[in-house]
Amino acid sequence: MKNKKIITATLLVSDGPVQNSYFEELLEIDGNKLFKLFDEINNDLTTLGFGFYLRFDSMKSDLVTVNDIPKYLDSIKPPSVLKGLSTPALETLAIIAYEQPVTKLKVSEIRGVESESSIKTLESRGLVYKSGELDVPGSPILYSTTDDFLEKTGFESLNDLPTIGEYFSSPSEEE
Amino acid sequence: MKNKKIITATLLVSDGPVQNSYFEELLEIDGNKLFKLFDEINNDLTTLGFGFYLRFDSMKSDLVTVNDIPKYLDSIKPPSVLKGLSTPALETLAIIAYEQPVTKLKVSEIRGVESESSIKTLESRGLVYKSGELDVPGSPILYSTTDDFLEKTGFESLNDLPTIGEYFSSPSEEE
Amino acid sequence: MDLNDLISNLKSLLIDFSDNKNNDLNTNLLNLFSSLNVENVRKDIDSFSEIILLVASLFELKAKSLLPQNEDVDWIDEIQLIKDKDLAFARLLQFKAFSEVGIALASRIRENEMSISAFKYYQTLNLFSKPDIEITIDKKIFQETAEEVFIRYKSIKGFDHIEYDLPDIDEAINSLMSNVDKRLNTSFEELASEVDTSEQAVAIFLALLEAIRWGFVKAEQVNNNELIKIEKNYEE
Repeated sequence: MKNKKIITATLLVSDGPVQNSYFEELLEIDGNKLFKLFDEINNDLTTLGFGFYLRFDSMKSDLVTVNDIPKYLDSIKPPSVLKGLSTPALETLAIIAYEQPVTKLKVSEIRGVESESSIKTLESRGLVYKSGELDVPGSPILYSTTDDFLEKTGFESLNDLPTIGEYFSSPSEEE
Repeated sequence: MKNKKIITATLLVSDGPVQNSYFEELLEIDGNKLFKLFDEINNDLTTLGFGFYLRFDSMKSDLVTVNDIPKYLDSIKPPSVLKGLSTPALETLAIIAYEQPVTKLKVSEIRGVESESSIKTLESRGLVYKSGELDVPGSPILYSTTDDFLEKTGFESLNDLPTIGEYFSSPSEEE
Repeated sequence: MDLNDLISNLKSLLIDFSDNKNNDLNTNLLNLFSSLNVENVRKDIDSFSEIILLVASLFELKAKSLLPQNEDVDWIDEIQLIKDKDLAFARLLQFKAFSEVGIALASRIRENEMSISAFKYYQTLNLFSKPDIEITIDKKIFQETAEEVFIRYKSIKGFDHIEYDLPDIDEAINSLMSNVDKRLNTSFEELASEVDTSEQAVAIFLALLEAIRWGFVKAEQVNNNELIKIEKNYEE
Protein backbone atom coordinates (compact mmCIF):
# COMPACT_ATOMS: atom_id res chain seq x y z
CA MET A 1 0.00 0.00 0.00
CA LYS A 2 2.74 2.39 0.97
CA ASN A 3 4.80 1.55 -2.13
CA LYS A 4 1.82 2.34 -4.33
CA LYS A 5 1.44 5.64 -2.53
CA ILE A 6 5.06 6.58 -3.04
CA ILE A 7 5.13 5.57 -6.72
CA THR A 8 1.96 7.46 -7.64
CA ALA A 9 2.95 10.59 -5.70
CA THR A 10 6.42 10.59 -7.22
CA LEU A 11 5.12 10.20 -10.76
CA LEU A 12 2.52 12.91 -10.20
CA VAL A 13 5.17 15.54 -9.47
CA SER A 14 8.13 14.22 -11.45
CA ASP A 15 9.41 16.36 -14.28
CA GLY A 16 9.36 13.70 -16.98
CA PRO A 17 9.70 9.91 -16.66
CA VAL A 18 11.27 8.32 -13.57
CA GLN A 19 13.87 5.57 -13.97
CA ASN A 20 12.76 2.17 -12.70
CA SER A 21 16.05 1.82 -10.86
CA TYR A 22 15.09 4.85 -8.78
CA PHE A 23 12.01 3.09 -7.39
CA GLU A 24 13.83 -0.23 -7.00
CA GLU A 25 16.40 1.40 -4.75
CA LEU A 26 14.01 3.67 -2.87
CA LEU A 27 11.49 0.91 -2.11
CA GLU A 28 14.04 -1.91 -1.93
CA ILE A 29 12.14 -4.15 -4.35
CA ASP A 30 13.16 -5.94 -7.54
CA GLY A 31 12.03 -5.24 -11.10
CA ASN A 32 9.31 -7.91 -11.16
CA LYS A 33 7.73 -6.57 -8.02
CA LEU A 34 7.84 -3.06 -9.47
CA PHE A 35 6.14 -4.09 -12.72
CA LYS A 36 3.44 -5.81 -10.70
CA LEU A 37 2.81 -2.55 -8.86
CA PHE A 38 2.73 -0.63 -12.15
CA ASP A 39 0.15 -3.06 -13.53
CA GLU A 40 -1.92 -2.76 -10.40
CA ILE A 41 -1.92 1.03 -10.56
CA ASN A 42 -2.86 0.94 -14.23
CA ASN A 43 -5.74 -1.43 -13.58
CA ASP A 44 -7.02 0.94 -10.93
CA LEU A 45 -6.77 3.99 -13.19
CA THR A 46 -8.51 2.27 -16.09
CA THR A 47 -11.29 0.84 -13.94
CA LEU A 48 -11.92 4.28 -12.46
CA GLY A 49 -12.10 5.92 -15.86
CA PHE A 50 -9.38 8.41 -15.13
CA GLY A 51 -7.98 10.62 -17.90
CA PHE A 52 -4.41 9.44 -17.41
CA TYR A 53 -2.52 6.17 -17.03
CA LEU A 54 0.90 4.89 -16.03
CA ARG A 55 3.01 4.37 -19.12
CA PHE A 56 6.10 2.25 -18.50
CA ASP A 57 8.77 0.21 -20.22
CA SER A 58 11.81 -1.72 -19.05
CA MET A 59 13.64 1.49 -18.14
CA LYS A 60 11.21 4.12 -16.93
CA SER A 61 7.64 5.12 -16.08
CA ASP A 62 5.44 8.22 -16.10
CA LEU A 63 1.84 9.33 -15.70
CA VAL A 64 0.49 10.47 -19.07
CA THR A 65 -2.92 11.51 -20.32
CA VAL A 66 -4.98 8.97 -22.26
CA ASN A 67 -4.98 9.29 -26.03
CA ASP A 68 -8.64 10.00 -26.56
CA ILE A 69 -8.71 13.11 -24.37
CA PRO A 70 -7.96 15.67 -27.08
CA LYS A 71 -10.90 14.30 -29.06
CA TYR A 72 -13.30 15.26 -26.31
CA LEU A 73 -12.06 18.78 -26.43
CA ASP A 74 -12.05 19.19 -30.20
CA SER A 75 -15.60 20.42 -30.44
CA ILE A 76 -15.30 22.70 -27.47
CA LYS A 77 -13.98 26.22 -27.57
CA PRO A 78 -12.53 26.71 -24.11
CA PRO A 79 -13.10 30.09 -22.50
CA SER A 80 -9.85 31.96 -22.49
CA VAL A 81 -8.89 34.34 -19.77
CA LEU A 82 -6.29 36.97 -20.44
CA LYS A 83 -3.67 36.84 -17.78
CA GLY A 84 -0.45 38.73 -17.20
CA LEU A 85 2.70 36.99 -16.09
CA SER A 86 3.69 36.97 -12.43
CA THR A 87 6.80 38.87 -11.35
CA PRO A 88 8.94 35.69 -11.05
CA ALA A 89 7.90 34.59 -14.54
CA LEU A 90 8.45 38.05 -15.99
CA GLU A 91 11.91 38.33 -14.40
CA THR A 92 12.83 34.93 -15.78
CA LEU A 93 11.52 35.84 -19.22
CA ALA A 94 13.51 39.08 -19.22
CA ILE A 95 16.72 37.25 -18.36
CA ILE A 96 16.17 34.63 -21.05
CA ALA A 97 15.32 37.34 -23.60
CA TYR A 98 18.52 39.29 -22.97
CA GLU A 99 20.95 36.50 -22.17
CA GLN A 100 19.78 33.82 -24.61
CA PRO A 101 20.74 31.11 -25.14
CA VAL A 102 21.07 30.67 -21.39
CA THR A 103 21.06 27.83 -18.86
CA LYS A 104 18.65 27.42 -15.95
CA LEU A 105 21.59 27.80 -13.58
CA LYS A 106 22.57 31.17 -14.99
CA VAL A 107 18.97 32.41 -14.82
CA SER A 108 18.75 31.31 -11.19
CA GLU A 109 22.04 33.01 -10.43
CA ILE A 110 20.95 36.33 -11.91
CA ARG A 111 17.58 36.24 -10.15
CA GLY A 112 19.12 35.07 -6.91
CA VAL A 113 16.47 32.37 -6.55
CA GLU A 114 15.79 28.92 -8.00
CA SER A 115 13.92 29.49 -11.26
CA GLU A 116 12.97 26.04 -12.51
CA SER A 117 9.23 26.38 -12.06
CA SER A 118 9.17 29.80 -13.75
CA ILE A 119 11.00 28.38 -16.76
CA LYS A 120 8.50 25.51 -16.91
CA THR A 121 5.61 27.95 -16.85
CA LEU A 122 7.13 30.02 -19.65
CA GLU A 123 7.85 26.89 -21.64
CA SER A 124 4.33 25.55 -21.26
CA ARG A 125 2.97 28.92 -22.41
CA GLY A 126 5.15 28.76 -25.49
CA LEU A 127 7.23 31.83 -24.64
CA VAL A 128 10.59 30.07 -24.29
CA TYR A 129 11.94 26.77 -25.64
CA LYS A 130 14.87 24.42 -25.25
CA SER A 131 17.21 25.66 -27.97
CA GLY A 132 20.17 23.41 -27.35
CA GLU A 133 22.71 22.16 -24.85
CA LEU A 134 25.79 23.83 -23.46
CA ASP A 135 28.96 21.96 -24.36
CA VAL A 136 30.20 21.37 -20.81
CA PRO A 137 30.01 18.30 -18.55
CA GLY A 138 26.40 17.52 -17.72
CA SER A 139 25.23 19.19 -20.97
CA PRO A 140 22.87 21.68 -19.31
CA ILE A 141 19.90 22.72 -21.44
CA LEU A 142 19.94 26.15 -23.08
CA TYR A 143 16.76 28.21 -23.26
CA SER A 144 15.77 30.87 -25.79
CA THR A 145 12.66 32.92 -26.46
CA THR A 146 10.17 31.87 -29.14
CA ASP A 147 8.61 33.85 -32.00
CA ASP A 148 5.49 33.93 -29.88
CA PHE A 149 7.42 36.01 -27.36
CA LEU A 150 8.23 38.60 -30.04
CA GLU A 151 4.63 38.62 -31.17
CA LYS A 152 3.22 39.12 -27.69
CA THR A 153 5.66 41.86 -26.78
CA GLY A 154 5.43 43.55 -30.16
CA PHE A 155 9.18 43.56 -30.73
CA GLU A 156 10.04 42.95 -34.34
CA SER A 157 13.25 41.11 -33.59
CA LEU A 158 15.53 40.48 -30.63
CA ASN A 159 17.65 43.42 -31.80
CA ASP A 160 14.72 45.66 -30.93
CA LEU A 161 14.93 44.83 -27.23
CA PRO A 162 15.59 48.12 -25.45
CA THR A 163 19.11 48.62 -24.18
CA ILE A 164 19.27 48.36 -20.43
CA GLY A 165 21.79 51.01 -19.52
CA GLU A 166 25.32 50.19 -18.59
CA TYR A 167 24.36 47.13 -16.58
CA PHE A 168 23.43 45.03 -19.51
CA SER A 169 25.91 42.65 -21.05
CA SER A 170 25.12 42.11 -24.72
CA PRO A 171 23.96 38.63 -25.77
CA SER A 172 27.29 37.98 -27.50
CA GLU A 173 29.14 38.17 -24.19
CA GLU A 174 27.02 35.37 -22.76
CA GLU A 175 28.90 32.72 -20.76
CA MET B 1 -17.24 8.66 -16.97
CA LYS B 2 -16.23 11.11 -19.67
CA ASN B 3 -16.41 14.01 -17.24
CA LYS B 4 -14.16 12.24 -14.77
CA LYS B 5 -11.68 11.61 -17.55
CA ILE B 6 -11.56 15.24 -18.62
CA ILE B 7 -11.27 16.57 -15.07
CA THR B 8 -8.41 14.28 -14.08
CA ALA B 9 -6.49 14.79 -17.34
CA THR B 10 -6.86 18.56 -17.15
CA LEU B 11 -5.72 18.71 -13.53
CA LEU B 12 -2.70 16.53 -14.30
CA VAL B 13 -1.37 18.91 -16.92
CA SER B 14 -2.56 22.22 -15.43
CA ASP B 15 -0.10 24.60 -13.87
CA GLY B 16 -1.73 25.08 -10.48
CA PRO B 17 -5.42 24.94 -9.59
CA VAL B 18 -8.21 25.13 -12.17
CA GLN B 19 -11.27 27.30 -11.47
CA ASN B 20 -14.48 25.37 -10.84
CA SER B 21 -16.28 27.66 -13.26
CA TYR B 22 -14.02 26.36 -16.03
CA PHE B 23 -15.21 22.77 -15.54
CA GLU B 24 -18.81 23.86 -15.04
CA GLU B 25 -18.83 25.56 -18.44
CA LEU B 26 -16.78 22.92 -20.22
CA LEU B 27 -18.84 19.97 -18.99
CA GLU B 28 -22.11 21.90 -18.80
CA ILE B 29 -22.82 20.83 -15.24
CA ASP B 30 -23.65 22.82 -12.10
CA GLY B 31 -21.53 23.26 -8.98
CA ASN B 32 -23.25 20.49 -7.02
CA LYS B 33 -22.69 17.98 -9.77
CA LEU B 34 -19.03 19.05 -9.97
CA PHE B 35 -18.48 18.63 -6.23
CA LYS B 36 -20.07 15.19 -6.46
CA LEU B 37 -17.55 14.26 -9.15
CA PHE B 38 -14.69 15.65 -7.04
CA ASP B 39 -15.85 13.60 -4.05
CA GLU B 40 -16.18 10.50 -6.20
CA ILE B 41 -12.65 10.89 -7.57
CA ASN B 42 -11.30 11.40 -4.06
CA ASN B 43 -13.10 8.38 -2.68
CA ASP B 44 -11.56 6.23 -5.39
CA LEU B 45 -8.07 7.57 -4.77
CA THR B 46 -8.28 7.07 -1.01
CA THR B 47 -9.76 3.59 -1.22
CA LEU B 48 -7.06 2.42 -3.58
CA GLY B 49 -4.24 3.96 -1.52
CA PHE B 50 -2.96 6.40 -4.09
CA GLY B 51 -0.33 9.00 -3.15
CA PHE B 52 -2.32 11.96 -4.38
CA TYR B 53 -5.79 13.39 -4.04
CA LEU B 54 -8.01 16.08 -5.49
CA ARG B 55 -7.85 19.16 -3.27
CA PHE B 56 -10.77 21.52 -3.85
CA ASP B 57 -12.75 24.36 -2.31
CA SER B 58 -15.64 26.49 -3.45
CA MET B 59 -13.48 28.21 -6.08
CA LYS B 60 -10.94 25.79 -7.52
CA SER B 61 -9.42 22.32 -7.57
CA ASP B 62 -6.01 20.69 -8.05
CA LEU B 63 -4.34 17.28 -7.91
CA VAL B 64 -1.79 17.28 -5.08
CA THR B 65 0.29 14.68 -3.26
CA VAL B 66 -0.85 13.43 0.14
CA ASN B 67 1.23 14.97 2.88
CA ASP B 68 2.25 11.92 4.87
CA ILE B 69 5.07 10.90 2.55
CA PRO B 70 7.06 14.12 2.08
CA LYS B 71 10.41 12.61 2.94
CA TYR B 72 10.15 10.17 0.03
CA LEU B 73 9.65 13.12 -2.28
CA ASP B 74 12.58 15.20 -1.02
CA SER B 75 14.71 14.60 -4.08
CA ILE B 76 12.02 15.55 -6.59
CA LYS B 77 10.02 18.29 -4.95
CA PRO B 78 10.56 21.90 -6.02
CA PRO B 79 12.40 24.22 -3.63
CA SER B 80 10.28 25.97 -1.03
CA VAL B 81 9.11 29.50 -1.70
CA LEU B 82 10.34 30.17 1.84
CA LYS B 83 13.90 29.33 0.89
CA GLY B 84 16.09 32.30 1.68
CA LEU B 85 13.30 34.30 3.31
CA SER B 86 14.37 35.93 6.55
CA THR B 87 12.22 36.86 9.52
CA PRO B 88 12.07 40.53 8.39
CA ALA B 89 10.68 39.42 5.04
CA LEU B 90 8.01 37.30 6.76
CA GLU B 91 7.05 40.26 8.94
CA THR B 92 6.69 42.41 5.82
CA LEU B 93 4.56 39.71 4.21
CA ALA B 94 2.20 39.72 7.20
CA ILE B 95 1.86 43.50 7.08
CA ILE B 96 1.10 43.53 3.35
CA ALA B 97 -1.41 40.69 3.81
CA TYR B 98 -3.35 42.58 6.47
CA GLU B 99 -2.98 46.16 5.29
CA GLN B 100 -3.26 45.71 1.53
CA PRO B 101 -3.23 47.61 -0.69
CA VAL B 102 -0.40 49.32 1.13
CA THR B 103 2.53 51.58 0.25
CA LYS B 104 6.16 50.85 1.00
CA LEU B 105 6.18 53.89 3.29
CA LYS B 106 3.36 52.55 5.43
CA VAL B 107 5.04 49.14 5.70
CA SER B 108 8.31 50.80 6.72
CA GLU B 109 6.42 52.93 9.24
CA ILE B 110 4.81 49.93 10.90
CA ARG B 111 8.05 47.99 10.99
CA GLY B 112 10.12 50.97 12.03
CA VAL B 113 12.77 50.13 9.44
CA GLU B 114 13.22 50.66 5.71
CA SER B 115 11.43 47.78 4.01
CA GLU B 116 12.27 48.12 0.33
CA SER B 117 14.55 45.10 0.17
CA SER B 118 12.05 42.84 1.94
CA ILE B 119 9.27 43.91 -0.42
CA LYS B 120 11.49 43.24 -3.44
CA THR B 121 12.37 39.81 -2.11
CA LEU B 122 8.69 38.97 -1.66
CA GLU B 123 7.94 40.33 -5.12
CA SER B 124 10.61 38.22 -6.79
CA ARG B 125 9.16 35.18 -4.97
CA GLY B 126 5.74 35.95 -6.42
CA LEU B 127 4.08 36.43 -3.01
CA VAL B 128 3.28 40.15 -3.44
CA TYR B 129 2.81 42.38 -6.49
CA LYS B 130 2.37 46.00 -7.46
CA SER B 131 -1.39 46.34 -7.46
CA GLY B 132 -1.72 50.03 -8.24
CA GLU B 133 -0.80 53.54 -7.26
CA LEU B 134 -2.05 55.72 -4.45
CA ASP B 135 -3.79 58.84 -5.71
CA VAL B 136 -1.60 61.37 -3.89
CA PRO B 137 1.35 63.48 -5.10
CA GLY B 138 4.24 61.23 -6.07
CA SER B 139 1.84 58.35 -6.82
CA PRO B 140 3.44 55.84 -4.45
CA ILE B 141 3.10 52.21 -5.52
CA LEU B 142 0.57 50.05 -3.70
CA TYR B 143 1.42 46.44 -2.89
CA SER B 144 -0.96 43.50 -2.45
CA THR B 145 -0.57 39.77 -2.00
CA THR B 146 -0.85 37.50 -5.07
CA ASP B 147 -3.14 34.55 -5.75
CA ASP B 148 -0.05 32.46 -5.23
CA PHE B 149 0.11 33.75 -1.67
CA LEU B 150 -3.43 32.49 -1.01
CA GLU B 151 -2.64 29.19 -2.64
CA LYS B 152 0.56 28.71 -0.67
CA THR B 153 -1.02 29.65 2.66
CA GLY B 154 -4.15 27.64 1.90
CA PHE B 155 -6.58 30.51 2.46
CA GLU B 156 -9.53 30.62 0.12
CA SER B 157 -9.73 34.41 0.19
CA LEU B 158 -8.24 37.32 2.10
CA ASN B 159 -11.36 37.38 4.26
CA ASP B 160 -10.19 34.10 5.71
CA LEU B 161 -7.13 35.68 7.28
CA PRO B 162 -7.67 35.39 11.03
CA THR B 163 -8.51 38.60 12.86
CA ILE B 164 -5.67 39.66 15.08
CA GLY B 165 -6.91 41.72 17.91
CA GLU B 166 -8.33 45.08 18.71
CA TYR B 167 -5.20 46.99 17.85
CA PHE B 168 -5.55 46.38 14.15
CA SER B 169 -7.03 48.73 11.70
CA SER B 170 -9.23 46.73 9.37
CA PRO B 171 -8.00 46.63 5.74
CA SER B 172 -10.79 48.99 4.70
CA GLU B 173 -9.49 51.74 6.95
CA GLU B 174 -6.18 51.74 5.13
CA GLU B 175 -4.76 55.24 4.48
CA MET C 1 -1.64 33.08 37.98
CA ASP C 2 -2.11 31.79 34.47
CA LEU C 3 0.09 33.48 31.91
CA ASN C 4 -2.67 34.63 29.59
CA ASP C 5 -4.78 35.89 32.48
CA LEU C 6 -1.88 37.93 33.73
CA ILE C 7 -1.30 39.56 30.36
CA SER C 8 -4.97 40.36 29.86
CA ASN C 9 -5.17 41.79 33.42
CA LEU C 10 -2.24 44.03 32.70
CA LYS C 11 -3.70 45.14 29.39
CA SER C 12 -7.07 46.06 30.84
CA LEU C 13 -5.38 47.91 33.71
CA LEU C 14 -3.31 49.92 31.27
CA ILE C 15 -6.35 50.75 29.16
CA ASP C 16 -8.30 51.77 32.30
CA PHE C 17 -5.51 54.03 33.48
CA SER C 18 -5.09 55.61 30.09
CA ASP C 19 -8.82 56.19 29.71
CA ASN C 20 -9.29 57.76 33.08
CA LYS C 21 -6.36 59.47 34.65
CA ASN C 22 -8.26 60.15 37.89
CA ASN C 23 -8.57 56.45 38.39
CA ASP C 24 -7.28 55.61 41.78
CA LEU C 25 -4.54 53.10 41.25
CA ASN C 26 -5.60 50.80 44.02
CA THR C 27 -4.29 47.70 42.41
CA ASN C 28 -1.10 46.65 43.97
CA LEU C 29 1.29 46.63 41.07
CA LEU C 30 3.97 45.05 43.15
CA ASN C 31 1.81 41.98 43.58
CA LEU C 32 1.32 41.74 39.88
CA PHE C 33 4.98 42.29 39.25
CA SER C 34 6.00 39.62 41.69
CA SER C 35 3.99 37.07 39.78
CA LEU C 36 6.73 37.32 37.18
CA ASN C 37 8.69 34.94 39.34
CA VAL C 38 6.21 32.21 38.62
CA GLU C 39 8.07 29.44 36.87
CA ASN C 40 5.81 29.01 33.86
CA VAL C 41 5.86 32.72 33.11
CA ARG C 42 9.62 32.81 32.90
CA LYS C 43 9.74 29.97 30.42
CA ASP C 44 7.96 31.93 27.76
CA ILE C 45 10.36 34.62 26.61
CA ASP C 46 7.89 36.32 24.31
CA SER C 47 5.21 36.73 26.93
CA PHE C 48 7.84 37.73 29.42
CA SER C 49 8.92 40.69 27.34
CA GLU C 50 5.32 41.69 26.80
CA ILE C 51 4.71 41.61 30.53
CA ILE C 52 7.80 43.72 31.21
CA LEU C 53 6.54 46.28 28.72
CA LEU C 54 3.04 46.38 30.20
CA VAL C 55 4.25 46.56 33.76
CA ALA C 56 6.75 49.27 32.95
CA SER C 57 4.00 51.36 31.36
CA LEU C 58 1.78 50.84 34.41
CA PHE C 59 4.50 51.84 36.82
CA GLU C 60 5.16 54.95 34.85
CA LEU C 61 1.51 55.96 34.87
CA LYS C 62 1.18 55.21 38.55
CA ALA C 63 4.31 57.18 39.39
CA LYS C 64 2.87 60.12 37.52
CA SER C 65 -0.39 59.94 39.43
CA LEU C 66 1.49 60.04 42.72
CA LEU C 67 3.15 63.35 41.92
CA PRO C 68 1.54 66.41 43.52
CA GLN C 69 -1.09 67.54 41.06
CA ASN C 70 -0.49 71.10 40.01
CA GLU C 71 -3.75 72.98 39.46
CA ASP C 72 -2.20 74.84 36.56
CA VAL C 73 -1.26 71.73 34.66
CA ASP C 74 -2.04 72.12 30.98
CA TRP C 75 -4.54 69.30 30.67
CA ILE C 76 -4.51 69.42 26.89
CA ASP C 77 -0.79 68.65 26.88
CA GLU C 78 -1.41 65.97 29.43
CA ILE C 79 -4.09 64.30 27.33
CA GLN C 80 -1.91 64.59 24.27
CA LEU C 81 0.86 62.83 26.14
CA ILE C 82 -1.41 59.97 27.09
CA LYS C 83 -2.71 59.74 23.56
CA ASP C 84 0.83 59.59 22.19
CA LYS C 85 1.64 56.91 24.67
CA ASP C 86 -1.42 54.91 23.69
CA LEU C 87 -0.52 55.28 20.07
CA ALA C 88 3.06 54.22 20.62
CA PHE C 89 1.91 51.28 22.66
CA ALA C 90 -0.67 50.23 20.09
CA ARG C 91 2.00 50.50 17.40
CA LEU C 92 4.33 48.32 19.39
CA LEU C 93 1.69 45.66 19.93
CA GLN C 94 0.71 45.87 16.28
CA PHE C 95 4.28 45.38 15.16
CA LYS C 96 4.79 42.48 17.52
CA ALA C 97 1.59 40.87 16.30
CA PHE C 98 2.66 41.23 12.65
CA SER C 99 5.96 39.63 13.41
CA GLU C 100 4.20 36.64 14.98
CA VAL C 101 1.67 36.50 12.13
CA GLY C 102 4.55 36.40 9.64
CA ILE C 103 5.88 33.29 11.37
CA ALA C 104 2.41 31.78 11.43
CA LEU C 105 1.95 32.42 7.69
CA ALA C 106 5.32 30.84 6.96
CA SER C 107 4.31 27.86 9.04
CA ARG C 108 1.14 27.46 6.98
CA ILE C 109 3.10 27.76 3.74
CA ARG C 110 5.48 25.08 4.93
CA GLU C 111 2.60 22.78 5.82
CA ASN C 112 0.94 23.35 2.45
CA GLU C 113 4.13 22.74 0.56
CA MET C 114 4.01 19.17 1.84
CA SER C 115 1.38 18.68 -0.84
CA ILE C 116 2.88 19.14 -4.26
CA SER C 117 0.76 20.04 -7.23
CA ALA C 118 0.92 18.10 -10.49
CA PHE C 119 2.24 19.97 -13.49
CA LYS C 120 3.06 17.81 -16.50
CA TYR C 121 3.93 20.78 -18.62
CA TYR C 122 5.68 18.78 -21.35
CA GLN C 123 2.42 16.98 -22.02
CA THR C 124 0.46 20.18 -22.46
CA LEU C 125 2.35 20.93 -25.67
CA ASN C 126 1.10 17.73 -27.31
CA LEU C 127 -2.26 17.61 -25.65
CA PHE C 128 -3.77 21.05 -25.49
CA SER C 129 -2.45 24.29 -24.17
CA LYS C 130 -3.92 25.15 -20.85
CA PRO C 131 -7.33 26.19 -22.02
CA ASP C 132 -8.33 28.85 -19.59
CA ILE C 133 -5.32 31.13 -19.81
CA GLU C 134 -4.10 33.33 -22.60
CA ILE C 135 -0.90 35.11 -21.67
CA THR C 136 -0.46 38.81 -22.27
CA ILE C 137 2.77 40.69 -21.81
CA ASP C 138 2.73 44.41 -21.10
CA LYS C 139 5.71 45.84 -22.97
CA LYS C 140 6.30 48.60 -20.43
CA ILE C 141 6.20 46.24 -17.46
CA PHE C 142 8.45 43.80 -19.31
CA GLN C 143 11.03 46.55 -19.84
CA GLU C 144 10.84 47.74 -16.25
CA THR C 145 11.25 44.23 -14.92
CA ALA C 146 14.19 43.57 -17.23
CA GLU C 147 15.86 46.77 -16.10
CA GLU C 148 15.25 45.98 -12.45
CA VAL C 149 16.42 42.38 -12.50
CA PHE C 150 19.69 43.23 -14.27
CA ILE C 151 20.39 46.29 -12.16
CA ARG C 152 19.81 44.16 -9.09
CA TYR C 153 22.27 41.60 -10.39
CA LYS C 154 24.99 43.92 -11.60
CA SER C 155 25.02 46.44 -8.78
CA ILE C 156 26.29 45.47 -5.39
CA LYS C 157 23.69 47.51 -3.55
CA GLY C 158 20.99 45.88 -5.60
CA PHE C 159 21.94 42.59 -4.09
CA ASP C 160 20.80 43.72 -0.66
CA HIS C 161 17.31 42.43 -1.23
CA ILE C 162 18.50 38.87 -1.49
CA GLU C 163 19.63 39.06 2.11
CA TYR C 164 22.35 36.49 1.63
CA ASP C 165 23.94 37.40 4.93
CA LEU C 166 20.89 36.45 6.94
CA PRO C 167 20.63 32.80 7.89
CA ASP C 168 18.18 30.79 5.84
CA ILE C 169 15.62 29.85 8.49
CA ASP C 170 13.96 27.22 6.39
CA GLU C 171 17.22 25.42 5.72
CA ALA C 172 18.28 25.57 9.36
CA ILE C 173 14.92 24.23 10.52
CA ASN C 174 14.99 21.51 7.86
CA SER C 175 18.33 20.22 9.05
CA LEU C 176 17.26 20.41 12.69
CA MET C 177 14.00 18.60 11.90
CA SER C 178 15.75 15.86 10.00
CA ASN C 179 18.02 15.35 13.00
CA VAL C 180 15.06 15.30 15.37
CA ASP C 181 13.25 12.93 12.99
CA LYS C 182 16.08 10.43 13.13
CA ARG C 183 15.72 9.94 16.88
CA LEU C 184 12.45 10.22 18.68
CA ASN C 185 13.93 11.95 21.69
CA THR C 186 17.02 14.06 21.68
CA SER C 187 18.44 17.03 23.50
CA PHE C 188 20.02 20.29 22.52
CA GLU C 189 23.25 19.12 24.14
CA GLU C 190 23.28 15.96 22.04
CA LEU C 191 22.74 17.88 18.79
CA ALA C 192 25.32 20.51 19.73
CA SER C 193 27.92 17.87 20.62
CA GLU C 194 27.96 16.71 17.02
CA VAL C 195 29.15 19.96 15.47
CA ASP C 196 32.69 21.22 15.02
CA THR C 197 32.47 24.93 15.69
CA SER C 198 30.72 27.13 18.19
CA GLU C 199 29.10 29.02 15.29
CA GLN C 200 27.36 25.81 14.25
CA ALA C 201 26.15 25.24 17.79
CA VAL C 202 24.73 28.75 17.87
CA ALA C 203 23.05 28.06 14.52
CA ILE C 204 21.42 24.93 15.97
CA PHE C 205 20.22 26.91 18.97
CA LEU C 206 18.70 29.62 16.77
CA ALA C 207 17.08 27.01 14.55
CA LEU C 208 15.70 25.33 17.65
CA LEU C 209 14.16 28.60 18.86
CA GLU C 210 12.55 29.13 15.46
CA ALA C 211 11.30 25.53 15.24
CA ILE C 212 9.63 25.98 18.64
CA ARG C 213 8.01 29.24 17.55
CA TRP C 214 6.80 27.61 14.33
CA GLY C 215 5.34 24.79 16.40
CA PHE C 216 7.36 21.93 14.91
CA VAL C 217 9.11 20.78 18.05
CA LYS C 218 8.63 21.01 21.78
CA ALA C 219 11.55 21.65 24.09
CA GLU C 220 11.64 21.26 27.83
CA GLN C 221 14.17 21.87 30.54
CA VAL C 222 13.06 20.87 34.01
CA ASN C 223 15.75 22.88 35.75
CA ASN C 224 19.06 24.53 34.97
CA ASN C 225 21.06 21.36 35.53
CA GLU C 226 18.98 19.21 33.23
CA LEU C 227 19.40 18.68 29.51
CA ILE C 228 17.16 20.64 27.14
CA LYS C 229 14.95 17.83 25.86
CA ILE C 230 13.63 18.15 22.34
CA GLU C 231 10.82 16.21 20.72
CA LYS C 232 8.65 16.54 17.67
CA ASN C 233 5.36 18.33 18.17
CA TYR C 234 2.61 16.00 16.98
CA GLU C 235 -0.21 18.33 18.00
CA GLU C 236 -2.06 20.22 15.32
